[in-house]
Amino acid sequence: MAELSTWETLPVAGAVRPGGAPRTLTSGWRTGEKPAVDLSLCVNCLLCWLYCPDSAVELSAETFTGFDLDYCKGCGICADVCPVAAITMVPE
Amino acid sequence: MAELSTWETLPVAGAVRPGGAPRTLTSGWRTGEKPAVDLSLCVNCLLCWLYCPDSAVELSAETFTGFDLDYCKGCGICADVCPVAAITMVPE
Amino acid sequence: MSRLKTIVRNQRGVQPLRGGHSLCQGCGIPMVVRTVLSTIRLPVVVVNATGCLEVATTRFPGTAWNVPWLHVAFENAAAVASGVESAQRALRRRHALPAGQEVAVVVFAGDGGTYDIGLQALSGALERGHRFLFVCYDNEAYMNPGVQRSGATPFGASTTTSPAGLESFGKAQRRKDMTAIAIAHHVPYVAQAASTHWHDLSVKVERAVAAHGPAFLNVLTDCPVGWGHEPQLSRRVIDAAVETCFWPLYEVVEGHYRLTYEPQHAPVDEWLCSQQRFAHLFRPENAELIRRIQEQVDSDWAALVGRCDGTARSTDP
Amino acid sequence: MSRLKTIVRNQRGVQPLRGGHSLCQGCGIPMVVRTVLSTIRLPVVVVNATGCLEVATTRFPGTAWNVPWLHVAFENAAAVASGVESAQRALRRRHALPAGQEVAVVVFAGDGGTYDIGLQALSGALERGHRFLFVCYDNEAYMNPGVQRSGATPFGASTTTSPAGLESFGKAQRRKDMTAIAIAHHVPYVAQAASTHWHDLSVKVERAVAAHGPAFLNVLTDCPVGWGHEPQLSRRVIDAAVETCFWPLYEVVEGHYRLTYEPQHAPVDEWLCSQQRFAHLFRPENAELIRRIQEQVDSDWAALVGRCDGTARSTDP
Amino acid sequence: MNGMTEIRWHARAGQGAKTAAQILALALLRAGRGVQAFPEYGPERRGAPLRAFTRVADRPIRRHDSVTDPDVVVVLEPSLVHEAGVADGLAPEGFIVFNGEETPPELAGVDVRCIPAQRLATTLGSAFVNMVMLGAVAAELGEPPLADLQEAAVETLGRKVAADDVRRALSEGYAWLN
Amino acid sequence: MNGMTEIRWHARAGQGAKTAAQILALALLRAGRGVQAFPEYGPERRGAPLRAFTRVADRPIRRHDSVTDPDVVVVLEPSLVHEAGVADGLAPEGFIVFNGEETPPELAGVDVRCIPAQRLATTLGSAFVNMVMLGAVAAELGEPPLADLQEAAVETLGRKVAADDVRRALSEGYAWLN
Amino acid sequence: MSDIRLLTGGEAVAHAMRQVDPDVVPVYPITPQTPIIQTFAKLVADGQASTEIVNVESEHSAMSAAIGAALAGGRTMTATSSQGLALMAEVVYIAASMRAPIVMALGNRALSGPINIHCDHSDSMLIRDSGVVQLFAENAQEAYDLMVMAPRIAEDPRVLLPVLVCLDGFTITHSAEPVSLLPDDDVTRFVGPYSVPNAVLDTTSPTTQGPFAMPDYYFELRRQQAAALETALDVLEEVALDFERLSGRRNGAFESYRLEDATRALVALGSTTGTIKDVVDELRDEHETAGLLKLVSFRPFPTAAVAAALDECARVAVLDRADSPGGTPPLHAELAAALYGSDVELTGHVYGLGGRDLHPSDVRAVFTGTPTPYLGLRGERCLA
Amino acid sequence: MSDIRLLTGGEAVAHAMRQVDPDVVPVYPITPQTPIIQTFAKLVADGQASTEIVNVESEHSAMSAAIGAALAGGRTMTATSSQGLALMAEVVYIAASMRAPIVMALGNRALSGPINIHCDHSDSMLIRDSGVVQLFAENAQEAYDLMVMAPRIAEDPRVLLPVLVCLDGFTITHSAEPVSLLPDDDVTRFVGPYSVPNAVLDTTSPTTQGPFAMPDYYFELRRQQAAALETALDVLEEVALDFERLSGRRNGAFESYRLEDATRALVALGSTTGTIKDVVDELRDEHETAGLLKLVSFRPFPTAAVAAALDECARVAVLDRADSPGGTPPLHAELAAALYGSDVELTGHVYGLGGRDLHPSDVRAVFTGTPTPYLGLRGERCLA
Ligand SMILES: Cc1ncc(C[n+]2csc(CCOP(=O)(O)OP(=O)(O)O)c2C)c(N)n1
Ligand SMILES: Cc1ncc(C[n+]2csc(CCOP(=O)(O)OP(=O)(O)O)c2C)c(N)n1
Ligand code: SF4
Ligand code: SF4
Ligand code: SF4
Ligand code: SF4
Ligand code: SF4
Ligand code: SF4
Ligand SMILES: [Mg+2]
Ligand SMILES: [Mg+2]
Repeated sequence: MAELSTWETLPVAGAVRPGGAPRTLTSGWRTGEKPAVDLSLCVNCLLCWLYCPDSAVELSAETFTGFDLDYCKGCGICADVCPVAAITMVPE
Repeated sequence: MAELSTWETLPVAGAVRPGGAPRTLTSGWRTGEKPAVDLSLCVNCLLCWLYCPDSAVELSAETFTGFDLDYCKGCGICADVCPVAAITMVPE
Repeated sequence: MSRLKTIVRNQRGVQPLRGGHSLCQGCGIPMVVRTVLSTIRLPVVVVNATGCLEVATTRFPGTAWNVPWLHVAFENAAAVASGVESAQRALRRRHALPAGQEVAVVVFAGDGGTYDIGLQALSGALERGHRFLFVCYDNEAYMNPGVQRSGATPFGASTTTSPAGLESFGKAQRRKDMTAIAIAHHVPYVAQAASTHWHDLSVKVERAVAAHGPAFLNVLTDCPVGWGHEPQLSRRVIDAAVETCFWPLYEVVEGHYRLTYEPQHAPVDEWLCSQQRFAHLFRPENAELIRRIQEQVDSDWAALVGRCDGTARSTDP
Repeated sequence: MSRLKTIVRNQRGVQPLRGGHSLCQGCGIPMVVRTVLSTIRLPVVVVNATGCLEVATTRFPGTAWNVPWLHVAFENAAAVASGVESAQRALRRRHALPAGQEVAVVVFAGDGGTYDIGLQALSGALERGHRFLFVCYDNEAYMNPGVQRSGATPFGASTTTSPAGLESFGKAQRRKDMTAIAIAHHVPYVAQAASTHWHDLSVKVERAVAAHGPAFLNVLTDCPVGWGHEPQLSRRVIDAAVETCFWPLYEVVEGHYRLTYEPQHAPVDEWLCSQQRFAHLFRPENAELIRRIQEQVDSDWAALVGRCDGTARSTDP
Repeated sequence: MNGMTEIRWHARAGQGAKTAAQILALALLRAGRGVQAFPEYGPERRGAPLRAFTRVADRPIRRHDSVTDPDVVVVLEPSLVHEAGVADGLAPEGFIVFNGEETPPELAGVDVRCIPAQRLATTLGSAFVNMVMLGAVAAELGEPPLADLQEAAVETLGRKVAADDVRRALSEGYAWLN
Repeated sequence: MNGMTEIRWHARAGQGAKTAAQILALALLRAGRGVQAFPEYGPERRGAPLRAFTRVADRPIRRHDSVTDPDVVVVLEPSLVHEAGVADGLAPEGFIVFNGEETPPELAGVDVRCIPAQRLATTLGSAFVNMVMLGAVAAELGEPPLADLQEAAVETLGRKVAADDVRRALSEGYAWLN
Repeated sequence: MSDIRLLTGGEAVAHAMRQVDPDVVPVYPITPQTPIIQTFAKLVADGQASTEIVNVESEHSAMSAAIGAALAGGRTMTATSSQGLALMAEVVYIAASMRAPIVMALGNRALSGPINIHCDHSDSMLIRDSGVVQLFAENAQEAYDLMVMAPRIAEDPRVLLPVLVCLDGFTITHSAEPVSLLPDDDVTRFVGPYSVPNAVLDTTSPTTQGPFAMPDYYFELRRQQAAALETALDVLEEVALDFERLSGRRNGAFESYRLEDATRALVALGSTTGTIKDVVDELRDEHETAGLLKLVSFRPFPTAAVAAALDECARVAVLDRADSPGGTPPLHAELAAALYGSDVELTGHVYGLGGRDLHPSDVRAVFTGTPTPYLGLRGERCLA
Repeated sequence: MSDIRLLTGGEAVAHAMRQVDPDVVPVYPITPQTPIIQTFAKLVADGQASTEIVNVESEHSAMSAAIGAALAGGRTMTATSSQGLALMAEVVYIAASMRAPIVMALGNRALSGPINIHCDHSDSMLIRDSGVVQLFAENAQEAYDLMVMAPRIAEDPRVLLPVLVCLDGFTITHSAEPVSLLPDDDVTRFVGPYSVPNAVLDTTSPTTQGPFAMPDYYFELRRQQAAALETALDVLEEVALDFERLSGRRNGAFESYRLEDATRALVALGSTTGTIKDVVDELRDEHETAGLLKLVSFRPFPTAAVAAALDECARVAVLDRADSPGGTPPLHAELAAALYGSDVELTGHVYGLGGRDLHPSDVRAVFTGTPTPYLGLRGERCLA
């Protein structure tokens, strides 16, 4: 564990500031499939964004733009809730 | 505390059997007055018995007979609840 | 035969709780204990939460109890009873108990041991459906350690931790509605009773013990010391709580509400003025508070009546 | 502007709970967290009880939280929130806080941390009247330690501590009615909601935060792992709970009941058959159990409707 | 222990023995003595026998053990002679200040100073039996001066009671045994 | 340590690495070896990377520390080569049994024995990728005999699964690397 | 005809429970105790045991219900870990003082905070003054053995105290190891029928249990309880002897591993002692006179015997898997008291908090080097 | 111009609280802590302090709310006793690990069972591994002084830990003694403003507090916490010095009473040390070289300084007001570790459980006779 820090250098009580905190990629959790969108169909209802358990639906301002596949775990919920079937789960 | 028993002789876990257990007299708690009954008035409703906080109303079978002044604390409840005012609080 | 005679007969010459204890002169608790235990025909095991009743009746090496009595701590009476009841079920199933011998498991706990620190253990036991009777003797404060505020303490009452003072009018919150909380557990029997309405209480105990599952009784019980009234006035003070609708007497059987006594709807002052803990409310500047209390009582009563089937069928003689 | 757009706007480009956490694929909790926190316009402080949400989002030295977040233990979230809220009140009174700065204190706890081990702290906080929002994400079992039975687990469900087996059909007791228990505390706002009925949930959050006192939200939230369903089916499973009347959506504002959604009264099988934990109920010998479940749902629904003013005014779009 | 006087008060919970013990200590503290006052606690309730203690010394008091052989015993409640063993451990030179007309048989052979505090209070139309007794105790001890005692008492009992009644009760007791 | 073989399994929670590690241990126990099998636990959930371990020795195993330099590493989930550092601490003579057609670039220079377990399982119409891998591992270790392994597997997996599928998956893997 | 299986420590404990088949098991789930209660719940659901499982709403209630059941007259077992033990601590003391012979398995786990699910002994140490018996297992086999022995110790009329069987979280609870199970009948016969002196359900001879004790009696009642715990040491050895007759395995208050002529010895509890044994053997092969005192019974602490076993050693190092910040760690403190006045050079070392690993190399360094007060702490290497 | 009053220890503590005027006081009543909170509640009700009192529903919630309030950014105090401390034990550990600078008064009372309301130190000792600072008062004056000093120690950026001020139940909480109060302004200035490094209510810089720590970090976080407690020893002395400047009274980690040339010394905590001082003086008058080490800071334990102060003594007797059945009583164990390897003859004695009295004669016997392990136990007289 040599790369991890020693006790003198840890924040008091282990209080973590989100800014500097490490984030683990969870793309590897996907079990073979990932979401893909056909933007031409998307009506920007944002339901996929609301339901995504991994905050992996990306917006610019209030517009759906796609998926952050670094964190998407491939659950398929977005595809299931999309009212216009703009999202499909496709093999990796 | 010489008269009290030593640890070797105490019941396991201090479990007490009512039979042998000491009972403290509480007559001294009375503050000047004690209950007195006029049995000629008593209709044996047994309310005094039911309400007495110190189980100091004596019955024989189901008939009121009087007070156990060893434990009566002189609260006056029996006198208050007696429907026929057969009980009065009198000076000691 | 009159119910009271039956009660006397039930206890076969042995008072479950005998004299010689150190509860205060005129304490309201023993009459509840007597009415409850002597109504029950089965042999009983009593589980007692820490509080006045427990502390004042069992100073080692003495005891005032003639029935099996168990005290573990303040907050866990319902859990202890769950254990006793489960052991009984297991032993019966394994025929390790004298055939047919049924024992009624009865818990006595104060409002502190029921509304506050004992609520979770009680709620869990109700959810699991143990067959036992939980009796809360509700004297509306932590009396044993010196009259501190509890969840049961009424709005405006002065206690040692919610004292009336230059900048305080006593407890600022309304009392927790423990009976309603028990009802929300959908157990077979829940009732609200009062210590001096002994007949009503006794009938409720009978129904509670007959219930197939947990039963909860919330019994308003006076504390002359903590409430500030003369010891002999127990009955009048408790009656005032009932007649003013501050403390309605009702029961809920398998979800059906029923008033068991139709009160006189006396103004709430009659209840408040009977006790020192409310004395400060009668200062002119606090008139508003009494009005608020009356309003609360009225709306609570209306809500309760709204849930009741039909009108009160009194269980008082 | 659509409520969902408002929600997006509220969070000002920062997800309160970001990706990179280790909640399971398809976990139902995050959508509840997002809907609740992004509906609230005020800055928030989150108090989290031990459970899946807490454990899986804050492995040191990482964190998935972009808002102030506090975890102390499993059973005391409401007590911790009481402390935060009281400090806020004290500091404001002493002008030690930036004028006008209001912070919304929001608790997230699972059913275990709400119905069972967390009930007492919650009840006490409700009685004291702290101004905070307690959100129970109710996934009907202790999921984090491995799907054990909780007070919220429905009758007949198989869990690792109430397993279906040769001599067991799963949990033998009906679920604790936590929403009813909260209502019995007579707090300003109590509501029952469901994770995927986001609009209804969001409206309720708004009302809860506006309430002058404690607010409680009981949100049915699926757990694909513990319930045994495919992760992408969250919405269909939760919808089944709602449409079968197993989980009515309603609110109680200052004592007034209101249905917020009129379900289709689908047969309860539709809810049961969607999850592995109920699979054993569909064995022929267990048909009777399903009938009992249907009966319970019907009578609970009738009782609830009986308390509601008027009919459902849907808060769904 | 070096010029220490130990006083034990016998009464029933509610009769004001604890207060009396404290008032005495306060007055003596003001007079520059080392003092300590404490009651003995049990589960007992209003009406139960209770004991309180006052320690006085010519320097600060450090010991924190209970009082076992008092120099003075004060009996506020006469009926306690039947139950409480009021003379237990009384020091050789010690004496008892007793609320009553004359020495009860139980205390025969003990140095008892009687004062009919109940009667005196009643005639004063006052409830402060404990103050009458306190006055008497001060007189017996030879300290503190009545005035100091009255000041300490009024201060301790606070606004809720009529200061004059308190003063009168104290001086009545003080006078009786002076 | 005296004839001890340490095996580390890499997979995702839910892929059956823990079970495979245990079945191997059980079969070897039956063959009279000292064994130990344990997973590594975190807050991670279904889909997260997970490691499990099997220890085998010629006498009872007493040590309870973690496995740091395995003699054999088994990679059930190919995608883990990107994240999990599957070759970390691999013993000098050690090798990796890898679920895949050929050695991934990340493992260049390491002794990797590839087996297309996924494909084999699919062609078998079986879900038991972990059993195919387990068979291969046994073949590589030279113990336990296939039959013992099959018995242990069927016993461990219990009634809920089709015994024959299990047996076939194991022998498929066993055959592949024999 | 002993039946050897590959079981995790948790499963092994659950099978001991199945064989004892207690009347009541009130329990609340917590990692890493869960494998115990889940396995047991499944066994009961399938009719292999007929226990009343009471799924309580908190650990405080688990121990409270256990007291009620045990004193009512039913044999009672339970299990917990870490925060669970901390939450029930108040009632654990009371269980001991009410002399309730409850058997509890403890899957040792570090106390919060920070919250952590892995092993150390801080939970056990929290209740070391409570008056309960605490036995530590080295592996799954010992966990099973001690669970079978526990009711005999707990229920002995000379003892009547709760007995905790402590097994390291994950390292034992979740590790599969070979475990030899006794035949069911042997266990039934070994534990025998259950009885307590004043069964509450026996309403014909009522007792008041859990009374209020003032200064005139409290001290004596506590002394009585302490005496019972001291006696438990003898009872433990008696039961260990009986158990050895049955199983061929001896589990006494402690195990002297190659201590006879040892000049350097380690003292430790739990699963780490297995690792230490391997290192001792290595050192012995290198002609180092190393030894281990594996403590099984932390409460009652076999002070005299431990002192006797160690006082020939030149150097003794105590390994504590729990810290006492600002004070002396628990095991170290006991050894200091036990060896006080001897010539033994004593050092104390805290290791393995929150599941931190202790490798043979670390252990070796303690024997041969100058170990730091905290072993395996990042940045603080043992100077070998 | 100091203001000398006759106050019970409980009242004295309440006045310290009034003068500190904390933001939040979450509290639950229990004898003998009640005089503290009742007096304080009355002071607040009359507007003499402006604290938010939170009348919680249990002690577990009292400490939990205290953590929430203290980390939110409000100065927080509370008080409890006995079962209350036992019930909140789980959260006391967490308060320390979250570095919440909470000040708590503890009216020491024996733990159940049997239930008892009088003094011993079993409650304090239950949490001796929790990482909190524990200071013991000899009398009402010290209870007041320590309560005024406590916030400074707790809130010091080098410490940030809960501080418990322990006062013997009844003996101090309910005994009226002369107490000199500081002027209100002096106290206000002495304690200064409150601050914590990461106030939760500061929503502009969010932090995650109370995270989940696996074996890779837990040990280091615990070590950090232990280091803070060690530092508290220096901070205590600094604050004691400041406080002495203000009050003329010095309350350090321990007091050496006539120890210089002592050949026989006692070590004890709390109100009994007053009684012992009287006996020491008597013995000195009789030319016996007796002395007392009065320990104020049990956690952090001033090991080195205590060893230095005692190592000239021929005989040291430790008086524990708490037992550890089946093991070594807490204070005795600390002394054994501190004096290990010295030539001091050390004996340990348990006394005063559940309010049992310790009279000067008993103390004298410990100095001059052959004392038994349990002092003042009926039937076990000290052989003088
Ligand atoms: C855990 C715990 N906290 C606090 C106490 C102190 N205590 C004993 S009884 C009691 C209050 C009891 O109140 P209630 O239940 O209403 O019974 P009552 O005294 O009114 O009869 C308290 C706070 C305790 N014994 N245990
Ligand atoms: C006092 C205590 N007991 C038990 C545990 C173990 N534990 C952690 S989370 C949890 C259950 C959480 O269930 P729930 O509140 O429903 O949240 P979920 O896991 O479902 O998200 C349990 C039992 C604990 N942390 N603390
Ligand atoms: S598949 Fe699941 S995780 Fe991925 S984006 Fe869609 S909802 Fe989010
Ligand atoms: S759910 Fe479908 S339509 Fe709605 S925003 Fe997502 S992709 Fe577009
Ligand atoms: S209450 Fe009156 S009438 Fe009734 S029994 Fe008593 S004395 Fe007789
Ligand atoms: S006066 Fe009170 S105690 Fe005495 S008999 Fe009447 S009711 Fe009972
Ligand atoms: S304080 Fe009140 S409840 Fe307690 S014994 Fe006295 S009268 Fe009864
Ligand atoms: S176990 Fe269930 S609740 Fe927990 S993270 Fe996984 S899906 Fe979510
Ligand atoms: Mg009460
Ligand atoms: Mg849950």
